[in-house]
Amino acid sequence: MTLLAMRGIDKAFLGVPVLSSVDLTVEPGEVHALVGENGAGKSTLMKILAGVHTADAGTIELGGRAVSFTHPLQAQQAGVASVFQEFNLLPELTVAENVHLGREPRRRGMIDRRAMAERTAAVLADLGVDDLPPQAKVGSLSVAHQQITEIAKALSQGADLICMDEPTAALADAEVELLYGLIGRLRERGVAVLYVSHRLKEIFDLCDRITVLKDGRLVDSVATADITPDDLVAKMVGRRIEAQFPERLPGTEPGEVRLKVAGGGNAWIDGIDLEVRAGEIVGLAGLQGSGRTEIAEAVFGIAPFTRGSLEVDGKPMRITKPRKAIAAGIALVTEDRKAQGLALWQSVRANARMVLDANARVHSRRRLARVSELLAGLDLVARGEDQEVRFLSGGNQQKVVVAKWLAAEPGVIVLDEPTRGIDVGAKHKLYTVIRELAAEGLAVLLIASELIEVIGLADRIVVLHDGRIAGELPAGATEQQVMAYATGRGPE
Amino acid sequence: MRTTRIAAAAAAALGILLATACTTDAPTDEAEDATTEESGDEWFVQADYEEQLAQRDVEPEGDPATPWLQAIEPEWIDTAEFAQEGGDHTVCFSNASISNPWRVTGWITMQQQVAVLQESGQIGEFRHSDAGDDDDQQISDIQAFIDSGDCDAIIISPSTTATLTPAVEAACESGVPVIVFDRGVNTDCAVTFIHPIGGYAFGADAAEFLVDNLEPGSKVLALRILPGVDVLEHRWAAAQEIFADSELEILGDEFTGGDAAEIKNIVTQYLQRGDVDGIWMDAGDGAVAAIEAFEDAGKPYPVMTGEDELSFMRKWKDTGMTALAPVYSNFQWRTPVIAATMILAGEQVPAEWVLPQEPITEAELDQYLEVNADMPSLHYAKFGGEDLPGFPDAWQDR
Amino acid sequence: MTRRPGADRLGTTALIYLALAGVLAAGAVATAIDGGNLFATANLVDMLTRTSLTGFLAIGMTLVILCRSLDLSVGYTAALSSLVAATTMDGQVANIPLAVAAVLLVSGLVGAFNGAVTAYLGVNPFITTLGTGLIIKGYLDTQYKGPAGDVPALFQQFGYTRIGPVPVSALVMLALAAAAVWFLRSTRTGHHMYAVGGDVEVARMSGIRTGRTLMWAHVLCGMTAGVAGLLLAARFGTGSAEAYTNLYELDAIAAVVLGGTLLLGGKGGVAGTVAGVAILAVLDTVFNVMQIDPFAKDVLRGVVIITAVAIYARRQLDRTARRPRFAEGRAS
Amino acid sequence: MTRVRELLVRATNPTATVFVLLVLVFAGVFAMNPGFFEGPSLMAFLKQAAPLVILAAGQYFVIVSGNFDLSVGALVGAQVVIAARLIDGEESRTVPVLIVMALFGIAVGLVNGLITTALKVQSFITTLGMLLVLYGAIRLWTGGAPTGSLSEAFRTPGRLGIENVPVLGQIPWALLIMIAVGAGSVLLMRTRFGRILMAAGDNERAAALSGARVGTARTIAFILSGLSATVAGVLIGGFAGVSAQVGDGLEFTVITAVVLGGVVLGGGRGSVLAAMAGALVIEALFTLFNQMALPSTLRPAVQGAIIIAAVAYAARRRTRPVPTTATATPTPS
Repeated sequence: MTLLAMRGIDKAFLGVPVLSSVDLTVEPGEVHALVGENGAGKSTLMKILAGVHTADAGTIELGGRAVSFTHPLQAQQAGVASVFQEFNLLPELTVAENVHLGREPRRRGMIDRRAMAERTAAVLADLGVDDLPPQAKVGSLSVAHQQITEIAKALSQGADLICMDEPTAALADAEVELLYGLIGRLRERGVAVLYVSHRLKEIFDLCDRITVLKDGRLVDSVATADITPDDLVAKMVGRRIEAQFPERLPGTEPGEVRLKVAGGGNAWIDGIDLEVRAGEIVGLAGLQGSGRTEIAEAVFGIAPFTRGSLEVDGKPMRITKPRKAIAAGIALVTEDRKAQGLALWQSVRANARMVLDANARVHSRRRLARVSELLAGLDLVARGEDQEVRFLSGGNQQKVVVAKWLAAEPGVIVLDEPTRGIDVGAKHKLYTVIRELAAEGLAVLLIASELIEVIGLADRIVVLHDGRIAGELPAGATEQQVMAYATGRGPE
Repeated sequence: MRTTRIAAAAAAALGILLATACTTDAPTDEAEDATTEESGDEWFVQADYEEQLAQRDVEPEGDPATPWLQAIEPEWIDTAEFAQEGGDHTVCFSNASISNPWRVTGWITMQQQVAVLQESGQIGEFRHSDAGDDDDQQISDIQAFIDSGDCDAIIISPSTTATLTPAVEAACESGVPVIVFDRGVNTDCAVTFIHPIGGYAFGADAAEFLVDNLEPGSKVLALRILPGVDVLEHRWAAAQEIFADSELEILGDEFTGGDAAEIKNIVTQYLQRGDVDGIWMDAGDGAVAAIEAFEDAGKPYPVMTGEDELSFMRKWKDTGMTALAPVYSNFQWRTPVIAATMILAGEQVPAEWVLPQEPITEAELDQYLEVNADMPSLHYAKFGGEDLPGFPDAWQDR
Repeated sequence: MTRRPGADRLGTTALIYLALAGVLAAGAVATAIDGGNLFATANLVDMLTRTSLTGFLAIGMTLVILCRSLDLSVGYTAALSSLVAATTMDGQVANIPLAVAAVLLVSGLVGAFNGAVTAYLGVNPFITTLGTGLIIKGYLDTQYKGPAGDVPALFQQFGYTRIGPVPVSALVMLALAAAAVWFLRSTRTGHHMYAVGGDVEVARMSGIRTGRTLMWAHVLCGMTAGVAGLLLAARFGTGSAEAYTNLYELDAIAAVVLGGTLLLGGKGGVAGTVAGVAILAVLDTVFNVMQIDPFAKDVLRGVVIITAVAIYARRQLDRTARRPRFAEGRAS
Repeated sequence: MTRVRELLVRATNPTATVFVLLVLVFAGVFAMNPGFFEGPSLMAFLKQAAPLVILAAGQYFVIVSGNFDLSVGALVGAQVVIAARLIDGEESRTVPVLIVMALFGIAVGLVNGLITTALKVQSFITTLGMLLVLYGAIRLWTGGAPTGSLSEAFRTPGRLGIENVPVLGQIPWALLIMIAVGAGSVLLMRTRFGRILMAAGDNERAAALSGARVGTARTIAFILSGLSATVAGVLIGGFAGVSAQVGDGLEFTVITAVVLGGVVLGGGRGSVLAAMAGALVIEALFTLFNQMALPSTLRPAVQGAIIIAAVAYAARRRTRPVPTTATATPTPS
């Protein structure tokens, strides 16, 4: 019997339709991918299923019974659990408290903390996780462990259907393996998984069926076996992306060294020797927590180097805060655009000129005048420059962040996970932009969890392990070579 | 879903209104006992009103040169039971607050009087606590004095009449002589209760002045500080009583919080709507701002009553307007400490020590302004401390 | 890689009690130099008495602040409650249970109104409760021209009786505090307050009825303000509208924050609040014993509150730092 | 179709709400007393409203950057008392004392700002503490009641104006100062400083990573609030002279005014013009109560109800779920 049947789902926000007449069916034990560009309506559909939003029209049947959710609790009680893109955890509470949040076990009306801990331990054991104590405070955990806590939370609800929105967005490849294992186990137990992801590899590795949405409408629902990745991309974007990564632009040759770190280190990284030349794209690879982001933060002065030396364009610098980095011509596109990159309630224009406004040393009328041009050059889709950025899709928001940094005309740009959680079209645009920047003579330091990105774009790949540089690989290296260094095994 | 939420919120709001309304349907005691007039004002007690009006014409006993020792129709009581050997008595004073200039002036006077009595050895330690107008705080303050067991006499200037009653009773029960002044309490357990004639007399002095000095049909605006404070409510109740029998038209009564800017706003707005011939105030704070409102609007000065606060009296002198400064005798702050030493010496004191309370008229204006020429503008003319050794510095350098 | 369970919360609370001990010690030294004895029975009684009123208000305030809300109307609610209590009792012992019930109902409804407007109409609690306070003020000023009602002697015992040096009202306050600690730890609604204050979206996604939780916090806050009103009535022997002029709400917020509860919600607890209340009471008593000018008291209070919160904030910063992997060397 | 919807959205957005409210209240005043809109009485209204409007501008900077300033009422009171005590009736001291007051206002703002930004104390607590300190310290200094008196020159800006103007009668200096402060504030919000302040209130981290001196910007906001309290103090003191109660409770009135203007507590949203309009609404409301001869005691209740209703109305749009998708159709590529 069909587990879930959503039919004719409509949803509009402020009169703007986001979903029109969408159907979705999921069978028990099936891993079902929901794909589409950002703004296609995947997240909205999932949130309707989770009881976060209510559909304007349409029916939802679970196990053959019509349901209607106005609150996440009702969805949970009906057997639908959700793991959202943003972590839904409270850092001040323990793992056990988070796993049972909203459904605390009670004895004689009172919360039974012992049962809570025992059940959490049981769920974690079930998932094959043995290094996560239920009494640990979530705020002190690694990202991977937080993700596991999220999944344990969904599982402990005894759900028949678990929705996962970009569950691997924050995970390094090794941790993704762990997730594959978990999903396999769920499938064996007859639990269905609705899997939202932008990563085609995962979809083809994991999923039995794929439903494609585009502009709020259902495009197709097919068995994975019946479709190729290229065809799938074509269905998502409505056009075929010929090559996933654009070729290096003609005439791009490594020039002078623009960024040089020698023996750099602080509390989280050590012995960092790094050179990025004008026109060069250097990839930083490594597992989550290997020190990739920490290098970016050190170069940009957020958590500065306390050892070693740093040179920009041949001049020694002491960069102790972002202002100094910006003055030295360094830009950093941060990992988390909502928390660190954008003032969401401000207009596109206000965000795009933020770096110019904030730094007298890079501010100029000429640069201000170029902002509109930059935004247009990035193919920004917005109602206008007055539109508040919170109304934009993830990809367009990221374009605003990039524009904000390019406005300052930096010599060195550090991109930390620039394509995280954005749609294929926007991703491709960003790849092109990165190539163009290199061609213009910028030094590019690219950090990405998806190895394929680093391999596809970088001229050199520096691999980190445990806060140190484990090795360096030339362009054209294989994933296996990178992973060998990243896992600390040395060269293959 | 949205509408149900709003409805729920509205229902909650309605519930509160209903519930609060229900609980007050029963008339309170005070309302029943007190109201004898048609006015329906629960603050008006006819007997007290008549007594105070009569007391204005009674010649007080004692030397007119020391009005703080005078008493109107005193009923002397024996205090031998409280007599103590020797001097250096510890006197404790629980003050409601010094949150307005009238109380600040009085508090300086009291401290100067204490210094004299300490010099003479009658008072040793003088402890005081200030409740910052918080009734609950003052109850704690009084309890702390009782519990310490160190006080030979306790002086209390209650913050609110009704609410301090239990605490004052507790002080009486501790066996220490208790002296209450300024506002009263609803018990006569204190050895003596010191106060000027009272709020009715103040309000009536002012209202009678307006009735006498304004043509029938003139328009009067009443400016009040706060609702709910008995000494102020009595003033307004008496004024209403007198205005009711007159042919003056009362434009309105407004609460100003004693804030000059608020007073000026309100008076200005009334002047925009029409003429105002007279101003009645329940206290002098901000009186000058009211006068300025007339100046700025280009209107003739009103007939006005303020208080014996110097800024008002100086403005009155400068403008030559028709005015009266009713007085709530500030010199009463001297009396309690003197009474304490009298009681501890076993001397007789009046059970209710009613001090004289005479308004300052135009005839006396120059005399008081001259005496207080060097005093700050928020000083009170009848502070009665001219003979104390700290004069005038203590009141000038605050 | 993980810290001991609960070490955090305990640590903060322990710090507050340490601060309380420090304030007591400093106060004792200061009064001793001044020739007094802070630990004389009279002074102890005084301290304990002063804790009760702020204590009741601060317990309820802790709940709303934990939910990242605020209640600026508690002073008005307490004044209203004192009048409801005194007028309902009307001098009759038999009316006491009815009066207590009426007070809890009225104050609970005020809280429900605050909660409903804040949770369901999306009004900032600062504005909601400021507005509610104004509404109650208008009602009180219009309806009551001064103290009203009569509290029978039996009920006045609530405000005046002591067991040894400990006032009954302080005992009731401590019992209520204990109940609140239990409530926050052992009931779902209480536990969920941490979640709602920590991150309301996360709480909602986790199936917590956030609006209802916030409502409960406000209702309970209203009701503790009602209990404070009962205490006022017991101590005054009557109901007093004027009680709202004393800015009790700011005292209560200061006590909560002194007690280590984050004004942004999600962290803290009633145990700390009790210590915060005690710190304020000790200060008051010390100032009184030392005969400090009332205006200097305000200055000192302001300084103490800012200093304490600055110290907590410093600890908070240290705590959020990532654990280092490499030893720090000299700067480049 | 889209135009109509856009117009509707504009009319119901929180910033526009305050102007609608202003028109409604003025209409009410007009219905009660058509004479109100004659020159002189309108000028008198604006003169009396000017201090609150100026305070609202100052408070706006603090609120939009993500903080509160509860100390402004106490600061206004302190400034008036300082002026009276230091001038003590001497005309020649007016200008030096005005400079002292400006420095004092800056100092208070600076302390508020540094404690909030450098010591990371919540501004609610910082400024609550500052309120207590100012209240106590100023009374400690003057022994509880203000002493001294103001000079005529000091009182000029708050009390006088350009006389004998046709139709209007007098154009108060206070009105001109208010317009100047308003224009200055609007311009300031368009400068880089204003944009950074706004961004800091919206997303502190993003602003800081963009190189903004968030702490400095916020501290400057507190200083601007301190200065606005100083100007308001000069106007209030000039308007009505010294009294012990000057400034009491102004902080809550002014925060209410700013919020009525659609500025969101927490920062990053709202315009300074609307905040000042919020202050005008509050003053107009008081005038309306007066015209209606609403019993004094009932006014707080009506005021409270209107504030809650107005803010709930403005908030009702924000409580709806925020669309997470682009609302425009992609351009063909």
